[in-house]
Amino acid sequence: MIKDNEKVGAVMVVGAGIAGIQASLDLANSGMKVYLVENGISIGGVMAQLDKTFPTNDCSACILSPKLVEVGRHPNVNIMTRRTVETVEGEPGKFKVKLTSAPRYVNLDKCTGCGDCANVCPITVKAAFNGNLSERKAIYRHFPQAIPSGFAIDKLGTSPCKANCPTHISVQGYVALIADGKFKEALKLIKQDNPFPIVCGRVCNHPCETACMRGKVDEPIDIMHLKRFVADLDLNSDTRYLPEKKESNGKKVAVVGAGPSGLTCAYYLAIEGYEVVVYEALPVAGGWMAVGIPEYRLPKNVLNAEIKVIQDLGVKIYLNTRIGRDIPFDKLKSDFDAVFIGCGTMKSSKLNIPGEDMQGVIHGVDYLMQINLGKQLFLGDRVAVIGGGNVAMDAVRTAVRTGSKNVFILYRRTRAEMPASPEEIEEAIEEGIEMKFLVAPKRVVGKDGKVTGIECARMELGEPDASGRRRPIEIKGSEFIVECDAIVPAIGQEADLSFITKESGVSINKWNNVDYDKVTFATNVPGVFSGGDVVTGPQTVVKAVFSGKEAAKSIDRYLQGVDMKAGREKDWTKDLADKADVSDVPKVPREKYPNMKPEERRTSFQEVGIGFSEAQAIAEANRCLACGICSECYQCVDACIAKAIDHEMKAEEETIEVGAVIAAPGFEIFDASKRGEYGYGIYKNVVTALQFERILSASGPYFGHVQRISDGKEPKKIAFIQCVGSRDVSCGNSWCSSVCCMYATKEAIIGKEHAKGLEPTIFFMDIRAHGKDFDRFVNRAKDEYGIRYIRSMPSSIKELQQNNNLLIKYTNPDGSFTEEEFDMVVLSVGLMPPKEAKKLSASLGIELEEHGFCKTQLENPVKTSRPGVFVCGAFGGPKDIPETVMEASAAAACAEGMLAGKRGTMITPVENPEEKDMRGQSVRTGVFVCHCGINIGGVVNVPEVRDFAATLPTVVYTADNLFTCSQDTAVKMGEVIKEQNLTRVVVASCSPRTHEGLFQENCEKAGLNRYLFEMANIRDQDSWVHMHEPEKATQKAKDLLRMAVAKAQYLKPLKPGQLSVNHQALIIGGGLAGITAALSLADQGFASFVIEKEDRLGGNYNHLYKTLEGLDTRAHLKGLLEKVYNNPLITVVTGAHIEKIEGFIGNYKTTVKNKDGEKVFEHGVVLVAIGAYENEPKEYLYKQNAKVKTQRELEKLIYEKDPKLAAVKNVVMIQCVGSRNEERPYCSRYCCGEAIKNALELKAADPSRDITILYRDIRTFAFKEDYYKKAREANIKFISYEENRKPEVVASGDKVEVKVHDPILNETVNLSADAVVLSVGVVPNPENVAIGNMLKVPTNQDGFFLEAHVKLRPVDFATDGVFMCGMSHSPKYSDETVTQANAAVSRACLILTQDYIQAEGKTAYVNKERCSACGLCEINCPYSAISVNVAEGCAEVNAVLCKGCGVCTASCRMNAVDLNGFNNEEVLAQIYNINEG
Amino acid sequence: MENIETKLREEANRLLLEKKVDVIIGFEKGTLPLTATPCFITKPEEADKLVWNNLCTQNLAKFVHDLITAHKNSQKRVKPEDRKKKVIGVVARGCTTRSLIIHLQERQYGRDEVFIIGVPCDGYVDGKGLKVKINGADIIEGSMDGAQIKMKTSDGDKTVDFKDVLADCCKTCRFNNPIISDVMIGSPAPPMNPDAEYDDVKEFEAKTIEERWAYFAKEMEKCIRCYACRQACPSCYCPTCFVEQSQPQWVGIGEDATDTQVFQFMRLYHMVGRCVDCGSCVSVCPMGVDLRKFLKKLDKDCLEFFGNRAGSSMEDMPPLGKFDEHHDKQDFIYNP
Amino acid sequence: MARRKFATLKSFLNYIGVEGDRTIFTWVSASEGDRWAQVIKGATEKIRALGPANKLIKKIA
Amino acid sequence: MAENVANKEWEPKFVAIVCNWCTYAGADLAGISRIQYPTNVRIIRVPCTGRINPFYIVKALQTGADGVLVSG
Repeated sequence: MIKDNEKVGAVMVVGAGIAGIQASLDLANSGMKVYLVENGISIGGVMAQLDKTFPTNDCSACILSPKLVEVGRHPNVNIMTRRTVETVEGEPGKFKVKLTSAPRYVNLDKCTGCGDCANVCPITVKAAFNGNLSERKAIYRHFPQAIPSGFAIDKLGTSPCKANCPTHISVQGYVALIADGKFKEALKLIKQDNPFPIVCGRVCNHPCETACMRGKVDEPIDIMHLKRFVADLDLNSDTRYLPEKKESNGKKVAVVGAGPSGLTCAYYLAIEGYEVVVYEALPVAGGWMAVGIPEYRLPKNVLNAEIKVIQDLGVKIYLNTRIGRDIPFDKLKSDFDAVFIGCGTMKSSKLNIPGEDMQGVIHGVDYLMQINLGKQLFLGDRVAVIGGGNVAMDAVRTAVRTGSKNVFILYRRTRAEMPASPEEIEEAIEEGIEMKFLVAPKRVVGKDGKVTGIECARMELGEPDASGRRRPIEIKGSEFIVECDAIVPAIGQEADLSFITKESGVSINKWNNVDYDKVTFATNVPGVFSGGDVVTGPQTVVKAVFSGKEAAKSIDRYLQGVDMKAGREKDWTKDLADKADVSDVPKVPREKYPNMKPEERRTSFQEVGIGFSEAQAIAEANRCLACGICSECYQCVDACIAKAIDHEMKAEEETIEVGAVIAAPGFEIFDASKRGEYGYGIYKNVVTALQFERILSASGPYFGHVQRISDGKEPKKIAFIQCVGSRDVSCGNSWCSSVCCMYATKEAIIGKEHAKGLEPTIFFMDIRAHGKDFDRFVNRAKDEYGIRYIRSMPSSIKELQQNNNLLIKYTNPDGSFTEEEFDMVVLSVGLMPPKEAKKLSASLGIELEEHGFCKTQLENPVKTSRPGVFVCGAFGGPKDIPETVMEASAAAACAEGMLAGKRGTMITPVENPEEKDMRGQSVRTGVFVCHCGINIGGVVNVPEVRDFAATLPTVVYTADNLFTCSQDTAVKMGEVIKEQNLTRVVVASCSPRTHEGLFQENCEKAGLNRYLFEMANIRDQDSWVHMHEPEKATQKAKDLLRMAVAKAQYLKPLKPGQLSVNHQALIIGGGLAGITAALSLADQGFASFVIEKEDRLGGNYNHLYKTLEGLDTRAHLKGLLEKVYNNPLITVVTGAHIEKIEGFIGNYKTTVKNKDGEKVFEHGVVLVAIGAYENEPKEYLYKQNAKVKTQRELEKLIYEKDPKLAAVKNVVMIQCVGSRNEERPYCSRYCCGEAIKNALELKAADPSRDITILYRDIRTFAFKEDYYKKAREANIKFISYEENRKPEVVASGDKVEVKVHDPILNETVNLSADAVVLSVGVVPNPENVAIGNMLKVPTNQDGFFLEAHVKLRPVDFATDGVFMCGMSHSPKYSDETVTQANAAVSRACLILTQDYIQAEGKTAYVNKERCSACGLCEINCPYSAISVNVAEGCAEVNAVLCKGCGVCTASCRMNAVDLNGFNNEEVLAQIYNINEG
Repeated sequence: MENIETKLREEANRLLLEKKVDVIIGFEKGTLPLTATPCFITKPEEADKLVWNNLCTQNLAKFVHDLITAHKNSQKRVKPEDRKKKVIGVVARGCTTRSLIIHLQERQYGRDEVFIIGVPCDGYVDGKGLKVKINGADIIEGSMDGAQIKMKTSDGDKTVDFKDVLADCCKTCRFNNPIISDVMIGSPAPPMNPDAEYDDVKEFEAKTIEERWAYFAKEMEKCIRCYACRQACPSCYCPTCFVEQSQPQWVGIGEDATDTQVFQFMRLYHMVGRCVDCGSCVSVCPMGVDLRKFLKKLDKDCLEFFGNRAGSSMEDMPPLGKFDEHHDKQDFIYNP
Repeated sequence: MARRKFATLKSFLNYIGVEGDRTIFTWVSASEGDRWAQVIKGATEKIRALGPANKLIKKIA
Repeated sequence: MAENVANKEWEPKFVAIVCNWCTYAGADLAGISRIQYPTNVRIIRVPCTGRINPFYIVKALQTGADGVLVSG
């Protein structure tokens, strides 16, 4: 056990849906530090996706947003997105939680949420937030009001093309940009990593294509030629891309060799501001690219054009200058700050066979060089080229073009092992070149010193060698002679390093290569670097480019004095985006790359490749699978003026200490494609309910227009199919998902409101409208909206081909079938355990129950199997929002109860300087106009607006800022306020809804009262919505600013009122709710007074013996009562009556009377837990015939083991007695479960009993469904009846007879019964109204108390300081009562933990002289915050209760009430200033 | 009528004798011929002064409010436990009781602070109308004789039919009998012609918008901002009228025509659900501004939109103090 | 309550001759950015159709 | 300035008095979604439509607004 003083006053909440948010707010607002950990990129969960909420049809976003904002701005809540819990170690009170984070790639401190990045992102993916019905970019946020409001980038890893490219160009990036038509951007992206796109677009060995994932589907993307396409576009354009050069830094670098590595090195160094000189021995620049690669593959003019760009950057190239011969190497070293050696391997390797010096043997390198330098060379008719690399191919194809008739290749391995690129080989064969494989030269045969042939031996392939290729082994005695006129050996090249002097100290290895560092390309001599073929031996252009680029980085670092190696090693084979399943990707053939015809090629050195057309390039680029999601094209980096994007972010690990953990990971929706008969995923117009929710949403894919997926037409007939993935053992989901009946009803209603002609039909098994006001909602759906409900489950759906309509087949009550056509089908998919449930449970060390949800305790449903770890929301079982919110508060209460002693120890108090004295000060206004990067400045002429501001009255200071919200501007603003002695601050920028608080804090920190601040919204409501009308937008910005400045003059410094708080609670009612609350409060350290009307505590719970789930409630109650009576913090008053309640939040005085006389209690809050009563039925012979009992009476007989029961064989139970009728149109929620509980118990005691339950809908929601199933399996019969066809009970001798219409038999059946048991339902406490009047809180039309908000504030009243729990709120099960009681405590603690209650600043106030006490304000105030003081003859505002809505002010004809922050003078000042002058 | 007056005097005498009321507000004969003026009677013997006839014009509810407000203000300096209650008796016809109901709804005083002596009403004489009928002659002496008014004037003897000089508001009065009362004098008066109450408004509504504006502007041009209408109106009881407020100043006090328009418009608008069509404002207006044309429109809208008639039932809430989602008209809401 | 006030105000303004379309009452929820744009488009057109306001306007000296 | 305005075609200008929680948020959303609309409106933010004194509307008209939009 952790001692109290060692506990940690912090709680981790895992999952940031509404449950996590509510728990966090409750905790943080009562002094706990909260870490809100979320897997995704923003908070809000599924609720953020919903359009409306039942049964009030409130807009989900509207009610959720304020909570999002509150938690987002809360100083004690640390929102941690993209985090996963790995382990939880330690004990309750002190856990160590290990988290891993996935990078977001966007710095949230800098991101302003402007969305410029998404605009330029070329990668489009399906938006899961919109049910995949719309698209989003790879950089995204789920919805505009998301918290955190910043963007995030999705990456699945490095795309294989990029990883495999030696220069690591963002290949996917430029392919995506090409697909997007952004050719210039694509070229720029390529040139970031490779200055030779013209070359590499033609002659690269393109390992990117080898790695391309598309290759697994059909053929890889033709990446090389796409590169050529953009490179050629640039080549032919009037203004070629020239990278921006940094200012000269005065340092000089020499480069030896104008090949690809040297020129690349020069290119990047020139960009960095170095003076670079390249020395080249040959008369041309380009190295092997110029003298090795033949014209028909790489025309000289395009190569030179590419090199010209490098020269244009200021790089000087000296040709015909051989280092060693013309300039000594050591002079270079002394004349320059650094030297790069990139001289390549320009010497041919020898065959080392006899006769190699004969005339007619010309080595490939020399041959190609001579031809490329313009020499006319004819080798004869028969030419043997030896080797299988690209040089061999180039040589052989060159020989063809110079007129040789019979040209062939001799290669010692097979075609599969040839290192030349496949298309080279292919093209050579097309040109008629013969390839002789598995032959090796032995000896040159000649006559008179001239070649006549070559003797070869045949080879076979043996074991693989170091290169991975199978080693050729000579077949003994297989020698033969091939006749030829010339032999071109092309088997390798080496470097000529004679210029490197010994004195230089540069180390040369045994392969005659320069020794180098593989990361930095530095040699052993400081300041000397080397790369390209000279260090690796002959390789490809791209590899040379890479080395040149890396060397340039090193040289820069070396010359800047920075560590050359730091952070540069990267394993590109790790974290590859190559794991996706591509089996479903449709095949699209690769665009055919246009070449010259082979017959024309043979005689020409003209370039073979013609190049893609634009249409072809775009089509080819569109084949890209975007396997990494983000293509790393870095367009976002360029677009982001705030510099928020960082593609280098890495996954991290962290450990956090907390006292408790709350798991709120929510749920997963059922994958509807698992119910194949409904055709989801195949039939276009079959959608899930969540998709339909998005369709209905104004911010959804269709902006709220109800339409079909197939053709965008508005549907007429729409079918909802219930229980898809719920109550369905065939897919392993036995449970009821609890919410689908209601959400389907809601969606049907809203759908009909959006599309008037809609005809919704709901196919269901039972309508489960078991929540508060739910039945009324369903009745309205039927009666007012005409929504059709059919009690039948469709067996199949067929799609009609011509119109994509759906044919539904379903059974009628009589067993016959109906087929009906619908335009659209919505599947009411069930709630599943979250996907990560198993992993999470292992991480948290908690158990799951049999269905895979979190296992919870029967006594307290927010407790898991591990002490200190709590659960709330749908993770503990499918449930609706209010239950989720209650559980969230309850979990918070339980966590707080454990850590009460550490409350307030980890939070950060805000300290502000003393406010400056404003008395006698004239109004001095400072105006700050924001550019918001280009968001405002790109449309509105910000300097003009700023200058305009200076002309306005009272304005003494103006400024414009790039980002007014940035930290540096905040500091500046504070300084200006002090220096300029400002008394008002006006910011013209974005929305006060998101930024007012931030700027107000700036003011406060500078000693200016926060209410002397005003904003003009010139972004969200100006520049963003008038992007094409800059002049008018500027004019509007001026108007808005003038209005804001005018209003600011009248602002008053406000001091929100404070009110001391009494830390005790009054609990009215001592039932299960009341005593649970009292104990929970005591855990938190707060005293309470439990006022019970009866002589004993326990209320309805006294009558319960067992719950459906098997909890022994007698023992539970006994245990609770013992604790209550032994707790010194709890005062119980029984047999008591409340005489009067005076006061309000924080300070109540309540007079209680019982037999001992009158007592007065002082307390800060009130918890109303006065329960409800069992309905006493007047029907069905109750109290007239002894055989007719209530369930409660039956339960007593069962558990008291009454002997009379033995004779009871035939039992009929009747549900909904006194519920769901005209008088009480609500469901009593627990009767179905109770009836099944008792039926199962009777059946277990005596299986021969015949039990029938007559019901209207069986409402065994969530896991209670299992008991319903068990009951049916136990042969308990269920017969449904309609409200207008109720059963009849008649006495018949010593039995009673029940007559009921059986809809399946379609006839009335007579059931003879030894006992008729009535499920009588709940009636509200008749005292509710009286108690409500004392507390000024309302009841609903059924007589239960009315909460502040049915969804999100289920235990609060609109009047602060009063809470409710238990059945005074609505009928509920006992475990739900426990949760609600804990929830009420959590809410009450928000007040009890405070020493003072801080009122809102912007509250109403009364000008007494003007008030006539007419009371209109009092009637209108929704918060009971204003009332008429009759003695004083005027209204008074209770500033603590006032929420500043201002309804009172406008209802006052006398203008006696006014509103701080929006008073009449302030608003009129704005109105008067809409026009100039 | 004589009979009612006798009974009224007896009742007033009794109420004062039994100290059921501290004062009775009624009418006495005016100093000018053919007039009656409000009077305050505190002694039983003064009860004989009371008259009740077709010359009783003003809405006495105004005086009830004034008296109670004055009393309450005087009590403000007294300790709460020593404060005295004052009961005011008032002679009230239909429209007066409607105003009293509005006061009660608006919690201006308790029901136990006012004793309502209900009287039937068959309308009152429109003084200005009478003057027109006799071509502006000065009345030297006059009396009611059944349905006729007989006068000696500066222009000789004249007789005018009462129905010809009945005030406009009375002609179409729907509530010419008290709605609530503590004692009722006399039997209910026969109905007037309420079916025609909105004829005028409907006719005006049918005009073009420019005609309507021209009429409004013309009527408002007459207004000299003497505020007599406000002083006479029982619903105008604000301690400080908005025209006299500063910080902010709602309406300019200069000569500007639009300021007058705005003043009148807002004062009229304050009568939504609160105008009982007693005609007091019209009768006191020295310039003869056609206020009723506009007030009746508010009355009509209030009925059509919310089903409410001002002060017609004690059970009603002030119509602007609530909202009925299911029955209120919504068609004024714009849907793009 | 607010709705009742606006309903009567609009009607009364129209009655005295200030065109009903100069006072427009509507609702837009937090998730209805598009509706807001539609409202402004519609309102602008309605008001444009009426021409410049010329009644009740105080001339500033 | 005045001349310029006079030369241009007349553009109506109207005031919108809107509720902070619903319409103002909706108007922000229009901005975030870059939905374009005419520039003729000037928004005044109040906490709730219940706060809008009918007098404001009349004063706006008197001030010269071509119209007044109230949105909750």
